[in-house]
Amino acid sequence: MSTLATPVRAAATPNYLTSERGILSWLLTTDHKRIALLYVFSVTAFFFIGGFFALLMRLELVTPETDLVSPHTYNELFSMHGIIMVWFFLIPSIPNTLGNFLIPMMIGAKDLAFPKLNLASWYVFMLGGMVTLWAMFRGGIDTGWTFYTPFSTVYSQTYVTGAALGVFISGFASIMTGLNFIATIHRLRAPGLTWFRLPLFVWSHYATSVILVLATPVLAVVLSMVAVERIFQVGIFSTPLGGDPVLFQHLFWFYSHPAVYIMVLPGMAVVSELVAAYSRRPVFGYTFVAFASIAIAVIGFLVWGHHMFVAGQSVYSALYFSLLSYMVAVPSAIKVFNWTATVYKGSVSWETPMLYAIGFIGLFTIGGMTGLFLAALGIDVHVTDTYFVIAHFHYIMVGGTVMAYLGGIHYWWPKISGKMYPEGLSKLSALTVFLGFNLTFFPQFVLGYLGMPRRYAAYPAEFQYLHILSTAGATILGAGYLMPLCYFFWAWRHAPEAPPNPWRATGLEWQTPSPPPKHNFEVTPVVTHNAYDYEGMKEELGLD
Amino acid sequence: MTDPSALMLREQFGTPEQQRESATFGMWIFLATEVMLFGALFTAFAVYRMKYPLGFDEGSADMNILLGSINTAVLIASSLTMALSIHAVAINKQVRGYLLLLATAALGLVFLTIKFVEYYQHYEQHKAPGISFVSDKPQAAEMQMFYVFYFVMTGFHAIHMTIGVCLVLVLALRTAAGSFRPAYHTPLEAVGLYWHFVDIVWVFLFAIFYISGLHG
Amino acid sequence: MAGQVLSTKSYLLTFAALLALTFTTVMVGYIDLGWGSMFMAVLIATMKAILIASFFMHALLEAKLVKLVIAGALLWFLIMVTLTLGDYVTRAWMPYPGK
Amino acid sequence: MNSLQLLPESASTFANEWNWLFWMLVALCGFVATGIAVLLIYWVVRYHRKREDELPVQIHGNIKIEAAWSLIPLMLFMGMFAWGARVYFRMERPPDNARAIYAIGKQWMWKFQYVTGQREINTLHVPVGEPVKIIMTSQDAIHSLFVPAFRIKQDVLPQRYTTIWFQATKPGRYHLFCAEYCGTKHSGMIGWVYAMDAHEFQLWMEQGGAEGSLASTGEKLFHQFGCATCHHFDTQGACPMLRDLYGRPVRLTSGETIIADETYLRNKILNPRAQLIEGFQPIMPTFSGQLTEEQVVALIAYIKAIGPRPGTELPVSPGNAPSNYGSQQGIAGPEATSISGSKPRDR
Repeated sequence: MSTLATPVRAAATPNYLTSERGILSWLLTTDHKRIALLYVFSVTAFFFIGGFFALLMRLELVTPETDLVSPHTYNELFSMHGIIMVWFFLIPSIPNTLGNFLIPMMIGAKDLAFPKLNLASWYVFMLGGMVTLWAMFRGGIDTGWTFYTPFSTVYSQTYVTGAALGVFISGFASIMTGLNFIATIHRLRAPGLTWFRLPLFVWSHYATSVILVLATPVLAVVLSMVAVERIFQVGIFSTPLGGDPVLFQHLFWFYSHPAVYIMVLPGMAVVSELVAAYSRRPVFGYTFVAFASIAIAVIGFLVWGHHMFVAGQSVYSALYFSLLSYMVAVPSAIKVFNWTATVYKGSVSWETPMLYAIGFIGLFTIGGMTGLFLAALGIDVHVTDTYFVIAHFHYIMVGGTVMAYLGGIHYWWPKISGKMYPEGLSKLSALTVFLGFNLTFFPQFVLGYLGMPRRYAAYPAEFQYLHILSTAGATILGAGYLMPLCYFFWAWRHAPEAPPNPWRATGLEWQTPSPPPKHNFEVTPVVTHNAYDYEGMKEELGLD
Repeated sequence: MTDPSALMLREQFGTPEQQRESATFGMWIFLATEVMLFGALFTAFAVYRMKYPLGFDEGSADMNILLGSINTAVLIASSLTMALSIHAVAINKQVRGYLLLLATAALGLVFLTIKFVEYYQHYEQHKAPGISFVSDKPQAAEMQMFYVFYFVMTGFHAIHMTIGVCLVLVLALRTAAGSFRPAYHTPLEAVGLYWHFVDIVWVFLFAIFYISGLHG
Repeated sequence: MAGQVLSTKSYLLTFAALLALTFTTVMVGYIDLGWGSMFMAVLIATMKAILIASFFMHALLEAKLVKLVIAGALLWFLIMVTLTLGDYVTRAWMPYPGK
Repeated sequence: MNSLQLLPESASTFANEWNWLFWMLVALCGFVATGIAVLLIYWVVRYHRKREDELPVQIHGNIKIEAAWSLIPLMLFMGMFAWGARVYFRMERPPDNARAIYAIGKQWMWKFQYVTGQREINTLHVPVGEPVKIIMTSQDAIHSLFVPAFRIKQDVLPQRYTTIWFQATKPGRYHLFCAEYCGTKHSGMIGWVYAMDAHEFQLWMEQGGAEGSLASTGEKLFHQFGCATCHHFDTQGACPMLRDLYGRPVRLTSGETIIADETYLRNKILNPRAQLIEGFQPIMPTFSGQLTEEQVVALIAYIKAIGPRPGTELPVSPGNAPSNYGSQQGIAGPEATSISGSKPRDR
């Protein structure tokens, strides 16, 4: 692969999909675009596995009693759902698929800085996923995705060590990706592409990478300690030797709170692109949105204790964690306001990705605002560990990240596949997802507010109406997710060919054929425009 | 193009300089993750050390300061040979660089050997929590916690050392094969950074485990 | 960092300084300074770490960007330590069990 | 199927404060969220693309607007923070006169013990109009005591005590949940809180079938386990005096001073040598593994109940007047000649 650059290949321009053939050309590829597609297949598979567990849970919760599955099985279902969705779908979802595909193209590079490391990350990720799945199907896992001690180390009878090992391994994939992105964004930008000409997608991914790199090792340590404690029965976080379970929570949330931003910052990255492209306007307050990403990454590390307001930490540390949590809400608010303002006096088209972006803004606003409730110390005491929290983080992660992921896949689908997607069907699916999502999770806010605790296999009968509503919504949501799966498979072969720039967007990725050639650009681009410079590029884009 | 560094230039880079800077920069980012990895362990250690000063001091008092000091010296010496080997390759003395790399790996192995001798001594003295731990000291439980951290943290370090020795040996072979030149020896520099970092971690482990309870 | 600027001599001097500091820390360790024992041990270790980073790792000669990475890593470690220990230090302030 | 319920019960003094704050936040956030939604949808419709090659007016931003929508939310957030913290601190600080009830969580049940000796499993009877403080510990994994109608929740940890307090305002029967996932039957670790008016509660206490107060159980254990051979109450032996101990600062050999609260007493009983007290040899054996959580609670209740030496003034350490200090009349320590204390005290 280390042949000299050959710019002479332009003639019949095979693209990255056709330049090499055969299964090995995929499994041994170092092309960031192909690795991105490997990741697309993997995370989609994990998404539907995790979603299947969720559906079983929702079915169980139709009745107050445990009649579909036993309480133990229910506990395993929510644990597997959480572990798979968090570490094998949400964290890699946007960065490793869209990020991997687009960052080099957006900065005018031929590939990431370390292509072999990129491929290695996919293998490591798959290894982690396989180990986790093996542990789940061999001995189950019933600790919840949080692995709280001493339950996970002393009382659980399931394959905690195996599942922790799988997550531990997948953590290395995260670190490799983050490291690769940071080095790439710093070192491989095309001539003329200064930091403040970067698309906001790149800024947001840069912030995400910083978190990946600095938070993930702490997860590795804390899971290793859980494994050591479980294997040797020495209580690092449990009691016989004076260990403190609250310390586990500190270290766990030091990773896992920033991990929430690993999940949502890439979603914000996508939405910034979509809003600009479909309003044909630069994102309002570009610098503010860019720095808001960085601020979220930094302040996001200072707030983890808000998961522990009733966990037995000091009231004074609860105080500073609450204060800092409100601080991190400011940059998120800034982003929402700026996206909304971008639409003002724009030229707004209603293509599917834009519908997803609008959905994202609405749902993320609700998710973020309920976060304000949870950050308020007095309010949190009642609603923490209830369905209120579940609804809150699903609004962020499903209403936010998954909507952005779907929007992004639609938006860049012409670039990825060289084909369009069916517009009518995709609008229908976007609408289905939006309605199904709200019907699933809005009742859960009410449930939590009423005091329904989370992780309950059985529940008092007065909560049943709301649970039925939620399950009904979940089936609609499930159908909404299956539709894109089907029509994208169809579109890969049968949809009409896509032009290089179907949306008349400004990014560098649109200035190369669809699908792009192996090295992205036939000639390394020289950047003379700011991001989203519709005015300056109006001739090229044919705008008037 | 006859410049040997150009032959090693990967397609995504424009110039050898860009590639070299990216590689060392990537290594530094990796070291930042390592800081957080060991940082989490140091944080947990700090919490318990603050809660149980007596038990942790007593645990520390039982450490073999002689072996610990020798190991510190060995590791510092290995850092020196590592730095000198890179220097040698940089001034086009590949054979010297090769020998110094072998010396580095050998010192690393000496360190690991001594470390395992110590582990065995702890085991013999029933200071291995989870396997055999006996103590008649009043703070037996807290001492045990001290040893848990001792084994976990030095164990993490020993794993890093093992990886480091393997990397250094591979690089020694590549140096012998003539892969590196003054103009291109980026892998050597990257592994050198890693090696020195592992040394730094040991310096702190030595301080908190061996020195802090020495007076007891 | 542009090329190898440091000489063999500077490496040897660094090595000697590190050995001397190791010897010092052991000697100081034999004195009972109460909480100061741990403090001195970590202080001397920090000095050794600075020597290794500055000379063996050429951190001083690296680009600003690398220095930023180093500073960032240390800052993040401090965040973790400070906010975690903050909990343990302040737990006793409120005189009710478990608060 | 019960009827659809959309408002939670509100049956404690916190519930009102909580409701106020909650609905203020709902109103504020609802207003802003609606504003964003309306503007967004209106603009999306209003500025719908007219022709394919339309180039709209290019607006890049406005620093004043940015400053406004950064600073105004920040100020609102600080207000939310302050209000939330105010409510929280009231929840976290039990009043000095609160009635203490001990709770032990285990997989998968709640055990409650009253100072007066009554015991309950998965039900808790409390008087209306009187502050009640629950001192909790876990026998195994982490649990969390949650009473939605009172808006209170606190994790229950092994090897240490956490407290929670409330003052019920309305007689009735309310859910009691375990809110921290604790294993297979986590959802079965539920029960009821019965809030009763003072008179009924008194009647219930009298029929409660107590076999002597918790402190008197503790006293029996104190003798049974031989504590009395070394711990004298009024004379200093080889072991620390226990009279006047609870709530007082204790100097450790490490130079630290810690307050002798429930967790401290518990640690001293179960793991006495972890922290050595200045001036004493580490001669106390550990009782870890020999005492159940219930027995530890009884011993602590006993140590707390030993009043000051007759005739001395009630000691009050600043900011920390232990509520039950000396409240058990008749407990005077092993040197006292007669022991009673099985009778519940009128409050």
